[in-house]
Amino acid sequence: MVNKVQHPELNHPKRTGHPVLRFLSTYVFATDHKIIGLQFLFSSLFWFAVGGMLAMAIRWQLAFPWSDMPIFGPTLFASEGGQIPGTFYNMLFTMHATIMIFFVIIPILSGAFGNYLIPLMIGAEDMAFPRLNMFSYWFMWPAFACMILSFTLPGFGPTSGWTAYPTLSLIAGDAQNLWILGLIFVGISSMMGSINYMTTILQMRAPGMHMFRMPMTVWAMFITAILQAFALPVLTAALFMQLSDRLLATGFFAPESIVVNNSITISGGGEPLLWQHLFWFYSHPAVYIMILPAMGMVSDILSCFARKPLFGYRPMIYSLIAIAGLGFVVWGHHMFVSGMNRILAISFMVSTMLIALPSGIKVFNWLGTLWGGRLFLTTPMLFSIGFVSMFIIGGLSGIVMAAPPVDIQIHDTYFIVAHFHYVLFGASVLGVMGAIYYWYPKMFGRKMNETMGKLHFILTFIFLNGTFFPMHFLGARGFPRRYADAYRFEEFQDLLPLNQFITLCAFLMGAAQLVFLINFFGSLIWGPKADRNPWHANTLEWSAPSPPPHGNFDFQPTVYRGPYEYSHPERSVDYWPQTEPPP
Amino acid sequence: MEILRGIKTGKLKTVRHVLLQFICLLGLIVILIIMTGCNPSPEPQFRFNRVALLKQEKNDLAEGERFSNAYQSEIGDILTALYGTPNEPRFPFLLGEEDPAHDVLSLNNLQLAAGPVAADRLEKTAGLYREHCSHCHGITGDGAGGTAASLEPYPRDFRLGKFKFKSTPLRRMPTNDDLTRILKNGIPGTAMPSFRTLPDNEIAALVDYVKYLTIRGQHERRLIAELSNLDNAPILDFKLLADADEEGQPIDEEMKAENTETFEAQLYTVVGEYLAEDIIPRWVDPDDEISEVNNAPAGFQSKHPAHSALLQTGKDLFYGKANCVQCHGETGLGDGQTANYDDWTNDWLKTIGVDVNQPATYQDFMMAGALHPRPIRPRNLRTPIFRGGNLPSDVYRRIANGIEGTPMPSSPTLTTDEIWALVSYVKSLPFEDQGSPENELPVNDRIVD
Amino acid sequence: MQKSFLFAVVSLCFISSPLLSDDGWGSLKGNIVVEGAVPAISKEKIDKDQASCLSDKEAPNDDNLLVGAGGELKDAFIMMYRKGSDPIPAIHPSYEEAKKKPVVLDNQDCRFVPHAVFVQTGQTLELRNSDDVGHNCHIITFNNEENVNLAKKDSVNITFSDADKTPGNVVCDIHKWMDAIILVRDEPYAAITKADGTFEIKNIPAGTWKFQFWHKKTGFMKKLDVPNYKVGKIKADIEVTIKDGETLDLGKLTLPATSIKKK
Amino acid sequence: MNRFWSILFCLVPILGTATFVMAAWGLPPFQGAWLPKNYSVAGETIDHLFYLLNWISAVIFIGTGAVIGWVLWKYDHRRRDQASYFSHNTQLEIVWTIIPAIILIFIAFYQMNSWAETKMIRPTISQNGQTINKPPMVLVMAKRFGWEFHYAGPDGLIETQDDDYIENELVLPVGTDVVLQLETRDVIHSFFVPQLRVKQDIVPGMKQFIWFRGTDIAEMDIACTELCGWGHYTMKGRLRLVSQKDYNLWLTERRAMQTPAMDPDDPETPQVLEERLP
Repeated sequence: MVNKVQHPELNHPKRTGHPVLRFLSTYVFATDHKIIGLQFLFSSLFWFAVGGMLAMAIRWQLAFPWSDMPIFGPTLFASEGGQIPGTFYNMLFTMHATIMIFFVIIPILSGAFGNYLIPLMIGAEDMAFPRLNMFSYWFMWPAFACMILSFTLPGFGPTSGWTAYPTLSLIAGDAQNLWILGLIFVGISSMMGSINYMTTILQMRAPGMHMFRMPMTVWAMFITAILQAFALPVLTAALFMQLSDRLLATGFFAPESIVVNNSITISGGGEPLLWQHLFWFYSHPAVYIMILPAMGMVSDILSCFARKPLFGYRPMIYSLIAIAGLGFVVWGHHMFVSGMNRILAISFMVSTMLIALPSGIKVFNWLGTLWGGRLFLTTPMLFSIGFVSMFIIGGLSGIVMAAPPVDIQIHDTYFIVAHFHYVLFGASVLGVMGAIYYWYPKMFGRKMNETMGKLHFILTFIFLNGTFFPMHFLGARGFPRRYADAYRFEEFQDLLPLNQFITLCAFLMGAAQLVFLINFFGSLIWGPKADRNPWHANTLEWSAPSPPPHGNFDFQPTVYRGPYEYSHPERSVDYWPQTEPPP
Repeated sequence: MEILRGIKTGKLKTVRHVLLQFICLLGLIVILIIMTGCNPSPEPQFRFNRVALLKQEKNDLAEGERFSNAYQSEIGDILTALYGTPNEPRFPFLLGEEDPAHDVLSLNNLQLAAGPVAADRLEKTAGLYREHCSHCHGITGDGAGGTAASLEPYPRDFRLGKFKFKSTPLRRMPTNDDLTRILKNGIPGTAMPSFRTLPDNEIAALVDYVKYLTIRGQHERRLIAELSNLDNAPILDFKLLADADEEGQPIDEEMKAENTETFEAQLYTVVGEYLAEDIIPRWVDPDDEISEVNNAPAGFQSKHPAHSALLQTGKDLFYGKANCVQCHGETGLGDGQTANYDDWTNDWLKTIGVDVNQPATYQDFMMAGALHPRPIRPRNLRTPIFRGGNLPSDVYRRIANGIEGTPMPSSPTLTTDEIWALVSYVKSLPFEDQGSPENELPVNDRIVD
Repeated sequence: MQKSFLFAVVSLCFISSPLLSDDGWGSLKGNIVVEGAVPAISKEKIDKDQASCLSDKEAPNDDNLLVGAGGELKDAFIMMYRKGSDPIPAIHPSYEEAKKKPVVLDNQDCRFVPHAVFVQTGQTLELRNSDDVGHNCHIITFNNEENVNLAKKDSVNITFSDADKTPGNVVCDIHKWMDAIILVRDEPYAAITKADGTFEIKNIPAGTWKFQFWHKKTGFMKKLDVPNYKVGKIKADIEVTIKDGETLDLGKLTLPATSIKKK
Repeated sequence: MNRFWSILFCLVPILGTATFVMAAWGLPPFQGAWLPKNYSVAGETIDHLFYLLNWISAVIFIGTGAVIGWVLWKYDHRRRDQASYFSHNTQLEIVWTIIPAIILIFIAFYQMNSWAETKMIRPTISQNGQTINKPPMVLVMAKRFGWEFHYAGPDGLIETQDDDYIENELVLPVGTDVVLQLETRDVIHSFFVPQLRVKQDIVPGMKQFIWFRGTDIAEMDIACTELCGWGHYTMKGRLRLVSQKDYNLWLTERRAMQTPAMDPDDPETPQVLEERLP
């Protein structure tokens, strides 16, 4: 990367500037997609810390059951000698999952990076509907409020799991209502976001930016937006149904008047499995909502730092589309032993097996991208390779579970926990981290510290495997998830040391995030200034100033080629920005 | 966002300032968390029976008057001296090795059951009660653990010294076997689960601990009931043992002897009369009190047509002499009498001035820790499982002895054969032919579970 | 400290034995009257077995507060007040005979008759049912509990072994409005006021004793005005001296109506 | 530096496979952290499938892991001036689409039999010359928080007057097909016996049937694996697999308890007793 390209903007007409805005309209009631993106980013990082603390508390209980829990214990449960009750443990994992899924991964991928990158990468000034965009962030706040309020209700929050299966969720405490409301707000927010993304991507591309010249990130965001737009209404509807079951005694999800505690709790006439179908009809696509954007971003990062075109650009896009399409018809594999029709399990098994195919193709294509490249192992690159490596593990354990007979043994055990943490933490979070390191210079005009970044990576990578890999063994053994204390079962008593090892790794992994925290906030001030294109990348956002002003580009970008023209043999420099006119 | 503005405008000083503030704030929070979080938790304490105290106040004192707080702490001190704390239980074996209380419970068992949970150790040495029981029954055994309010029926408050399902008659304590059986079988139809999977020694320890909490609770109630006798004097006046009076003058021998006698009398009331004479003897050898279950008549529960006479007798009794229909209802659904309360509720609900229809009249009891009064429902006999056990002998005892603490009466006037006929009929009820003319089953047989 | 007093208990177990009086016997009598406007008496709500329970076609009055035209208070208890360490009074021989006779608590027209009973420990209490419907007789006091099923026209005898400090309740769980009051004592020195508000306790051993006054609607009658005596603020007790062969007439004891609880 | 990262990423498949192998062979410190000993006939097929899938996964895992390691080792930017410029290879892409597809379809078909046997084809008996589904011998009633087991009485049917009821202890004979009927009183529970490879959610309002054939005498835990409230982790039941003889003995004992003591002088008594016992 010795050679420099002449800055292309000199050849383009200047854009008329956007008006300078006051503080409130710049940072609080912002309609600028970049500020909204950063708002999402900071909120998500805050919730990431909260969710992480909850995870630490879960691990504490599993390693040292019922012992005096630090921080929570003495403060909240003084009369019990610091011992947490079973409901509190249920609250911990319910809120951990809810926060991590709905307040961290989805908002940080779609909300933060989707908002920040889509207009920049397609050469637009802003989103198609800036005000709708603003609302999509501000609708997160009622959701935040609901979640925080729910902590203050008896039981310290909702306790029926993030899956909220009736009839347990129907008889759960009042915190469940707030939980449902919170998710409905999140749903509305995502809905607004996804409409915005689809419109922006379809309507506001710069001249020359054909669909097949869009970077993988934009493609992934586009597919994700479609998934959200079509799957989320189902969840929102289901949540409203549950809410009305709870508050209006409608009875969608209870088969007969359920008698709990010897009094009629909720009227009947419904079907608990209906919820499961509706829930997983959203939540399985949600799994892809939580991974596809990361896949897109990782594709871009890999190609950039391998200095090589992305291998199989079109197959990558087709496999994204295939994953999204198949994603709608595989929800039943969460329900093999749920009591649904057992013949139906077979068709879901087949579709699940099929969805492994496009996922596999993506992995092979990433490997093909790396093959024969000229690898610069920067922090974002390491995180991206980590993403691929962890996604392979998560994907393979997915195939094991997709076989219904095997799923009998490992369903609802720690094998599942291991699987989805490999996908969601191992893959998605590593992808997010890579993206943060990669686009940080564009966002803040400064670079993050590479050494600390690498330290952050290696610690996270080692301890993440130390945490989640042994969970496979726990799961094979049948160690059930959501147990506050499985050691009262003779079967699982000898698994305590393994759990303590996992907890140790988890704590260290949590501590490793402090390195990131310091690096992130420290670099805001002390980081070296970054120029427009520090990574010598091709995509459009790198031709805008760092950080881009309101209105993004100081010229009207025109696109002449695809995004992955690295190391073109006919060029003296190893990259060829999309905006650079052909010679 | 402040930070971002700083970066954009290049005002690095402000940014650093903000960041420094941010870091200081973070540090402060961390220090606070460490200070609160790393303090070891305070040791849990037995909760004082404030409901009983309030009841005593309402019954004995003029409106608005309260017993002196000193009473509460003194009773607490006496109980702690005698019974220890949840982490370190003690028991007053007054007569040393020969004390009859040794037949009731053993200190080793108490230690196994008391203390913080030790579930992470494979060989358990403590903490059984808090691991298995205190969620519902509370650390004090007051039936007001964390989940209690959401359970129906409420978990048992041991302190009243009443047990429902036992083989002994009313006002006699349950035998070890009775308590063990409850622990092993659970109480179907309630939240009380079965602890069959625990080893026998742990169950024995829990049984002893339940007795310990019961005796402690009974003793506490006794002491509280004693309060109004005291005219503001301490329950145990240790000043009586002093060698000098308040002004430092030595007390003469005669006076001292008298003082000592008074003190011993006080002590005798507190420990001897209440505990040794009153509470403990009821617990010693309850096996001698087990009420006999007489032989069943031949043909009990047989499907042989010749024996249907027994069922018919039972049915006649049910609707006639045995009064069952009055509470359990025409169809046996338990809907005959639905507005009674059990003794644990009546204990304070019957206080003068309390009206169950006007929550304002018992608000102070709620504040003191009483659970919201809920009517006790007669059993729905249309379900095949009975709380006190499904064996014919279990049902026999329920009918013959009644159920302590509930409106279910004993039936001293029924003969053995009559009771057996009733048992037979009651056990056949859930499976009764629906075409049977007199007792058609309503569609929803789960109204009262 | 704890050890020493436990040791003391061990060493002094079971001290007191009944004291016999050589000084003769006397009586105590009086008349309790309510002063002021008595709360309105409510009708019972008869919601079960109307055929048998509403024999005179009209719901009966609540019988927990029966006050005569001149304020005479029925069913108030006058009972001896002893602390745990006070001596047990001697028992007059006439009571030995009386104790052999059972006390009857009848169920008539779904009412307990009488409304207030006093029974000694060891004495037989005959629970009788004169009605055409079944009842149960559920007795709950601080120290005693009995719950007996009574078929129609049936009767059951029970005895109590433990004395109580205060009267307890008798209820029929089947017919919620049915209630009565029961006092169980070791000594026979207690009385229940009659419809004219009078009471008399005979053959009390001569000496100084404490007596206390109780009514279901007031609890201990702390506001009771006993001429020439000071009523204890907590236990509503007066200290009287009984002299041989004499009847101590307390006269007209007045109770302000305000101290009667509404419920 | 790239070599370091290459080794780090290579460690993933190496350590991953190594720990799996150690766990499967029970080598310390991973002894016991694997599938528990199997006690059911159908469980053998499930285990076999599990191993097969693990082998297939291992091959892909090691293969892809090795490629990552190799790529990092080989294509360091310090050792290369120029990256190769290619964007696709149609033949290769077809190959790596077709081969996984074949493997996945093979897995899909291979496991169908096992699924059908464990969950779809219920054991049958012949009665009056007809083949009918074997009636359940125990009704498992899940509740918060425990297991009720209602044994069929002498009439061989559950939910009749002669049922026997026991909580948290299930005794079953080995060597015969056992059919259980699962129901719940309140919320969703899941009946899970790891050593029998049996799991079934129990949904309110539905009857579920499970069946298995025990292979050896053993004692094992029954766990609930569907969140059912605060005491989810306390739903421990105990399953004892005993020989048919011991089972009959146990059943006789339980049934004897159901019969109260009767007047020995009554001439009808022995006949009645006989009627009660199996």
